[in-house]
Amino acid sequence: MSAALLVEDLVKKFGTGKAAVDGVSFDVPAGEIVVLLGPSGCGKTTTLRCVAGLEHPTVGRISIGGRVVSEPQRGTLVSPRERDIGMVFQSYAVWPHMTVHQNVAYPLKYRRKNTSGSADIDTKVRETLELVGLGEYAQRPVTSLSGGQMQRVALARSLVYRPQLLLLDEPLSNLDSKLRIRLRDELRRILKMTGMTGLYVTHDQSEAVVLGDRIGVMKDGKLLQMAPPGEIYNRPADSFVANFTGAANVLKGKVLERKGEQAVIDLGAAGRIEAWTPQPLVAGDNAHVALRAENIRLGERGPANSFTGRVIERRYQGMQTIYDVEFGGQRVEVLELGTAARHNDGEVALTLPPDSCWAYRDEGQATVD
Amino acid sequence: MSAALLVEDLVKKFGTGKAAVDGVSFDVPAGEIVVLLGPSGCGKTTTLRCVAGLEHPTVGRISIGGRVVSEPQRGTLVSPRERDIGMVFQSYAVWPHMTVHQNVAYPLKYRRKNTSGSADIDTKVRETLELVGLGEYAQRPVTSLSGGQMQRVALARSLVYRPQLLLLDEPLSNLDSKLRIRLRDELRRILKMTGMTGLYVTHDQSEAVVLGDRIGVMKDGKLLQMAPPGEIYNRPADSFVANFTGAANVLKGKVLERKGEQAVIDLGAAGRIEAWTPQPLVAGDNAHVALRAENIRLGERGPANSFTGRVIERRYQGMQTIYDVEFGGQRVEVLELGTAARHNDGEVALTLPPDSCWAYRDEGQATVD
Amino acid sequence: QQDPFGSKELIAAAEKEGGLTLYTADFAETQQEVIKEFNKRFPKIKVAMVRAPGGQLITRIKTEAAADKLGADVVNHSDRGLMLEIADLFQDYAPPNAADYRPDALVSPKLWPGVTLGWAIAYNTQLVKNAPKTWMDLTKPEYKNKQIGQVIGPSGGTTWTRIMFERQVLGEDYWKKQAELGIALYPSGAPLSDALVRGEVSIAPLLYNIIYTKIVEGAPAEAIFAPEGVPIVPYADGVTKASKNPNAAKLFMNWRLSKEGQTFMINKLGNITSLKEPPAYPKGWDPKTVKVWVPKFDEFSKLRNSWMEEWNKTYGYRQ
Amino acid sequence: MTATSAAALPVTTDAVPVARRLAVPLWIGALLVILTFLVIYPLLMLFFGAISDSNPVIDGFGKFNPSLTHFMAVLGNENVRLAFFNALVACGGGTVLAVVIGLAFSWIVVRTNTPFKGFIAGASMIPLFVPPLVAGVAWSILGSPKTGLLNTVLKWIGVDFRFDFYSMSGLILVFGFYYAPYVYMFTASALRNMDPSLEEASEVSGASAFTTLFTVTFPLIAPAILAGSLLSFVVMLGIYGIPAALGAPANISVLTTYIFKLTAWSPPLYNTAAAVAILLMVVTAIFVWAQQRVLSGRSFATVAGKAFRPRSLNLGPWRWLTFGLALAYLFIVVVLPTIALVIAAFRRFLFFKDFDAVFDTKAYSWVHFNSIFDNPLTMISIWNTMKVGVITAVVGGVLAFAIGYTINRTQAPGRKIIDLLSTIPVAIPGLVVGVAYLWAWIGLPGGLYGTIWILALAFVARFIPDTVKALSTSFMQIHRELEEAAWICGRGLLSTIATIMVPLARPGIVASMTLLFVLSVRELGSSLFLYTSDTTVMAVLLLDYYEGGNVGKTAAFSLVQTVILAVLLGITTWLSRGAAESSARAG
Ligand SMILES: Nc1ncnc2c1ncn2[C@@H]1O[C@H](COP(=O)(O)OP(=O)(O)OP(=O)(O)O)[C@@H](O)[C@H]1O
Ligand SMILES: Nc1ncnc2c1ncn2[C@@H]1O[C@H](COP(=O)(O)OP(=O)(O)OP(=O)(O)O)[C@@H](O)[C@H]1O
Ligand SMILES: [Mg+2]
Ligand SMILES: [Mg+2]
Repeated sequence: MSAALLVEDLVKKFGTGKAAVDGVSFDVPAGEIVVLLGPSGCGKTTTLRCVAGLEHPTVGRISIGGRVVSEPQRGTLVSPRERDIGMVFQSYAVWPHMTVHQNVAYPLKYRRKNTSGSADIDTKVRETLELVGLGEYAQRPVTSLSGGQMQRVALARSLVYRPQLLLLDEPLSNLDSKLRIRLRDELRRILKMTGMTGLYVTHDQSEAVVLGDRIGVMKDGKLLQMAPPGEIYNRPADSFVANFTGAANVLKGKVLERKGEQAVIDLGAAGRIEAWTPQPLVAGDNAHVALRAENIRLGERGPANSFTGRVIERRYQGMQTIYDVEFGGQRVEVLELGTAARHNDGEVALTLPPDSCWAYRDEGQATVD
Repeated sequence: MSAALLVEDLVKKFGTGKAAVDGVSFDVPAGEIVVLLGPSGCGKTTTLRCVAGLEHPTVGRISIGGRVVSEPQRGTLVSPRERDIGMVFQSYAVWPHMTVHQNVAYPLKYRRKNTSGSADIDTKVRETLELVGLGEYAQRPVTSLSGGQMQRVALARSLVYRPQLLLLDEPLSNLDSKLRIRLRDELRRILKMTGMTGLYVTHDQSEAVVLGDRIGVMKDGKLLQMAPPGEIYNRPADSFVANFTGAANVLKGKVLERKGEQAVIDLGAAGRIEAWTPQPLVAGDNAHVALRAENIRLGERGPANSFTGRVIERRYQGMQTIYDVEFGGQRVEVLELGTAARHNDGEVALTLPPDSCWAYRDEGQATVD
Repeated sequence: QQDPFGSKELIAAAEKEGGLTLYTADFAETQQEVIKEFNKRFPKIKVAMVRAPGGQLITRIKTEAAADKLGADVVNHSDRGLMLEIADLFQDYAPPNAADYRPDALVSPKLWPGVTLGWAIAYNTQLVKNAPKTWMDLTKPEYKNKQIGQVIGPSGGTTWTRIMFERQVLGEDYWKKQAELGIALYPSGAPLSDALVRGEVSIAPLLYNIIYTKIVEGAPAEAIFAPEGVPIVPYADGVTKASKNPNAAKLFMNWRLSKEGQTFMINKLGNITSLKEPPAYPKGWDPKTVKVWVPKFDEFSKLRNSWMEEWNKTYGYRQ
Repeated sequence: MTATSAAALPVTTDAVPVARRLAVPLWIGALLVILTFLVIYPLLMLFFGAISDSNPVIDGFGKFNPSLTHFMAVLGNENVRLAFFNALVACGGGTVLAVVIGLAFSWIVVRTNTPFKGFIAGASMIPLFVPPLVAGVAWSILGSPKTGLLNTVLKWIGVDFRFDFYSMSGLILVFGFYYAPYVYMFTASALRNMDPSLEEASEVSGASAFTTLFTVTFPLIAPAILAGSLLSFVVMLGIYGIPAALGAPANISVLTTYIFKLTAWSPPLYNTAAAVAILLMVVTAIFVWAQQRVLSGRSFATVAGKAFRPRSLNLGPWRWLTFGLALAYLFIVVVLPTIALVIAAFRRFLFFKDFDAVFDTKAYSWVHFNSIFDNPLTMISIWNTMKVGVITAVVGGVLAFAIGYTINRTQAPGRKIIDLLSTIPVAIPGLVVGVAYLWAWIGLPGGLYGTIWILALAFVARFIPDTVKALSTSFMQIHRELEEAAWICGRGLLSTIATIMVPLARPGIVASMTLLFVLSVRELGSSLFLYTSDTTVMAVLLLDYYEGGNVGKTAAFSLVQTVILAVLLGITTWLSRGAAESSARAG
């Protein structure tokens, strides 16, 4: 029922410009969910649409369940309706002139393979609507539903015929944050329950982390890193990935020495810091150290990377507080949970655990828009 | 330069239906930023548009800087252009047929009071564009800008003539999360720098908390509570506010006794819990206790409200981990910060600090969509 | 001796007025020719023209007159019945050669036959091998299947004159015999003449002036005057009371009704004339054999409705 | 200005200036007065005419004695019923064909990668500019069963089949061909505004392109299809030229030709014609009402909140087929009739013994053109037509802008009535409008009657529905907040319109003014009663040539008219290109 997806060296050029997708390769084993994450315009949607067959790749091979569905070099191109995929569009694309039931029954009626009777169709539609929690809404016109309910109709419509592969293009980006959080959890539950293979596109890292078994980070049409969420967060392959996944603090310095994947970096007035590095740095290189605001321990003095700083500003953010802390001319943001602030302005101890500090060669592109 | 806003008993009915805004009163002292927060369709935009004069209120009085601009009972209605306000629209509403400079210069050219020369206009426009970081883009057609840049043009346009009052209608809702966070911080900085009075509408609580000096939570056209963010979070006036601002955990029980604002509630098998209550509960009432996932201390045994539970599920979310914990038949979500999980499945101690537990009368409307 | 077109004073006054407006139901182009010829003699008098189909022209005149805004100095209209109804709008007028005109061509002393048309039988020379020679030939079976085209009866006074002639002169059953052949019906003479030239129909009774100009230009058509008689249609033209240029209007009428004017129309436009002694004859008109037929005016009005209904029925024309 | 606590401040109340409070009622009042003058008053005249025996101008209202005889006569007359039935069949069939062609075109242009789409889109609007009488004449030259050029060709190549456009099917074909652009206008913009992912969702669900078209695309743009087909149906109902040229030879009369007959017979039966016209209006009203019933309660708003990318279907080699189809259509509606007109205009006589005669060069000459330009009225009429066209375009454009803005952009009370009043004239056939205006305006003091202005005003009234509808669509594309932003910036309504709305709506404004100009150049029916010797227009002269039985001159004059229109259209397209480019940036 679920099938593996294999994408090899995918390239898609529109007109004569830069390639929108530029040599992307990855695979999604059957039953796994892979999330493509990246800033606006990086080619996520284009990749997904190539997999769906809605866009024709320029170069590269796409196979679903072992069958090559697209290989322009050989002229192979299977049309979307023969790829046996489901797709949930960013705009939902539920048909406003039909009821919920009609929307969900549509694929069953018009698919060639399922020549099931109408009683059978009814049963399947009912089951699927129950699955997404819309059992009672079958006869409603879709236009009378809320955004979240429409999203579930779109999901039901793509699930009802049990496609091999489900593609989702930022299905939650139009919703408010509460609804978004609820639906994202539900989505993973349903996907895992039906055991479907999923490819999910988003630019929201919290969504990616919750939904994906693996996350692929894209930039400018290239896939930078694809790994399980923990690895993406704890061992980002380069500074873009680190920064895009939320390592907001950057400390500039010079490499002093390097042992294995461990490097010691001189931060000037602040002293030395130990950091992990995925790149072959050598002593004397300019480097910057990225680290996440929530990994800094305030008021703690650990065995390594321990400093004394000053709280410059406190920003209260409801369920968390952000401190701007200065130490030795470096300035970092620190995030602490809870609805009441625990540290006052003034001197404070802080520890930057070496495991969560990552050093990269300074290429002058530390920030992401 | 900045003026206080006073809204008294504002009612706005469209056609014959339910009132979209239903008796809202609040004030915004000069220089303060007030955020209206609430779910979709609760009347935020309508309130804002009444203040701007784009919608004519049915009943109520609105004064800006002490001058009544709208009082339908007396037939007073000052047109938008004479209210001396600035407004940033959800859709930006920058004029596509003009350049950045022309967009920003527009209000200066046609305002009656500023009959300044064109050199003066140029200076002002340049200053304002610098302020929003678009100094180099002055001669570009606005249509060639990115979404975030357009938003800043819209902001510059409403700032350039230093209006008494700035109105902002979900100006960030179309942006991706990284850009949104950056612009929201910048917005507050600019507002505070120029010392303007601001009224900001959103349905995103994190935006509300960061931007607002005070937050007003709306529901169904009514203003439920207006208070500084800390108070909204720590002392929500009712269960809707608690829930909407993120108190995801609800424990059902019965009131045993009440002393002052403190109540003791029987949670059945789990035992008793102490909670703060803003409502006059009496012993025997059905109550539910709302509390935020991030306020529960896992692995700690505090002086009060201390329980022993079992971790049922762990969900890793990048910079935080969510635990589903069960104790005495009740199930709560607990949020813990950091990129690595600290507790394993199995027995665990947990403390629910009485200060962060709020008890409300059970009216059967615990969840919000 | 008096000028054939009017006294010196009249001409001087007319030239001082310098222009007039003609309302006509005739073809615009034909009247343009007349005006051009008139201007050869009186170049200082500009003639403006408003042309509309007969019924619409009458409505316009009536409405304009009621609103006191009648713009016409001279009206030129083919339907004597309709013109008689509004004779009040016209001033007393008679041309210098009034006595030369047939009295039966006048319905009112104010209205004069400035134009007189006659019915001929036209045929396409490329399509008709055996050309018709008489009105009765138009009932011959060899012309069946819509080879013959006709203008519908209710189209106006001119056609009514023809079908009245057909019934009174050619026999009570003439219509029936002809209708049985299968006739192509046309709303008015002009499209019918065009259809004849294009070959849509081969034979058609047509006002001679419609087909005459085409024949002159070389169209594959010919027209004959039948020996049983030529129904003629005298127009009813008059000078309006509201005329702002009464002298120019009278001079224009005088010239049209003069021998010179009538001769021009006969020779160049294919008209007939209502003068007792025609100054000229159209081509193919043998004054010895061809008889002019003028309807009796009282019958013209009285019989019209009932006969028309019968005609409609006979020819299957749905009104 | 700085305030410490708002609540503590003393309250100062400004009174709103009286002038401003009265502005809205005054504005609405002014529009209502204009529309009453342009629409209601002439219609009342018509209505009085229909229910009485008197001409309201000649007899005055004093003699007005109401009687339903005309209505009874009309309703009881089986010929009226036949004409009515014919009209329904011809216009119904024509509408169906127009919908098929219009839909196909909008699909080809909006959704496929057919080559030269821009050219196809532009060229397919040409039929809109062809006067119906010219179309009718051209098709009678082409498709007459006996002498039609098409049939001559068929005979020459030895095919037995003969076209017969003098028939109901001929009428339907020509109607369908010439009014497809109306459907196209509506459906193309609806398609463009539809989120293509709705279609993609269907394809991913496994439906074929064909199924998708019929289960998703067309149902979704149903309101546009309905609106377009209704408009084309109503317009066809009011067309005289085509049924006059093609229906009359086959003795097929429709309501308009019937009305024309009533007014052309002697004596003319205007009161009966008015009654038939009212009948026509009732029919139209019923259709409009039915359309609104069908659409009410159904929401077709496509759900998308974000902007979407246009999608164009890659047809592969099939795109040459769609291109071929488009060319075939253009050949049929543009090239063939033009050939027919050119041949007719340059040939002395339109008689062809056989196909070879077509190439007999001796038969060709400039005589028709010479005699046209010999006629002093020709230049006068061209000049007058240009004047009337410009006045109509400007006055009508401004009025339509005012009405469209009021209807679409304000909450002013009375805007519903204005909407209704500005829609009514669509249902009145031109011939009847002419009489109504003659009756209504001739009695007015002042020198209106007999000037160019009365023609222009009649055209403005007659075409206000088309223009308002065309402008409304471009208003709807401009986001409300763009305007509100300008108000907030301190500008009044009028200057906001001048600096924001007009620049942004410029392509739409230019297009509707062009439309007005073209429509007024080709308008015949209402001119016939209102022109005077000094104010002859081209359409009247064209009818003179046609009624004079001179196909050659008619064709020659049509060509002259077409060339003038083409040149002017070229200029406006060139002018509006800049506008289109700036609006493309706006998109
Ligand atoms: N149909 C098209 N024609 C031309 N360029 C295109 C087209 N579709 C996408 N592009 C370009 O390809 C690049 C990648 O676009 P894509 O839609 O895949 O981005 P994305 O990662 O989905 O971004 P977002 O998060 O904004 O949706 C962009 O630069 C875009 O402008
Ligand atoms: N012009 C209008 N006519 C009729 N009803 C309206 C109009 N504008 C708003 N409403 C109704 O008033 C209510 C409040 O609308 P409003 O736009 O103020 O909500 P909101 O809080 O801004 O919601 P959102 O977060 O979705 O923008 C809604 O139920 C809406 O349907
Ligand atoms: Mg995308
Ligand atoms: Mg809103």
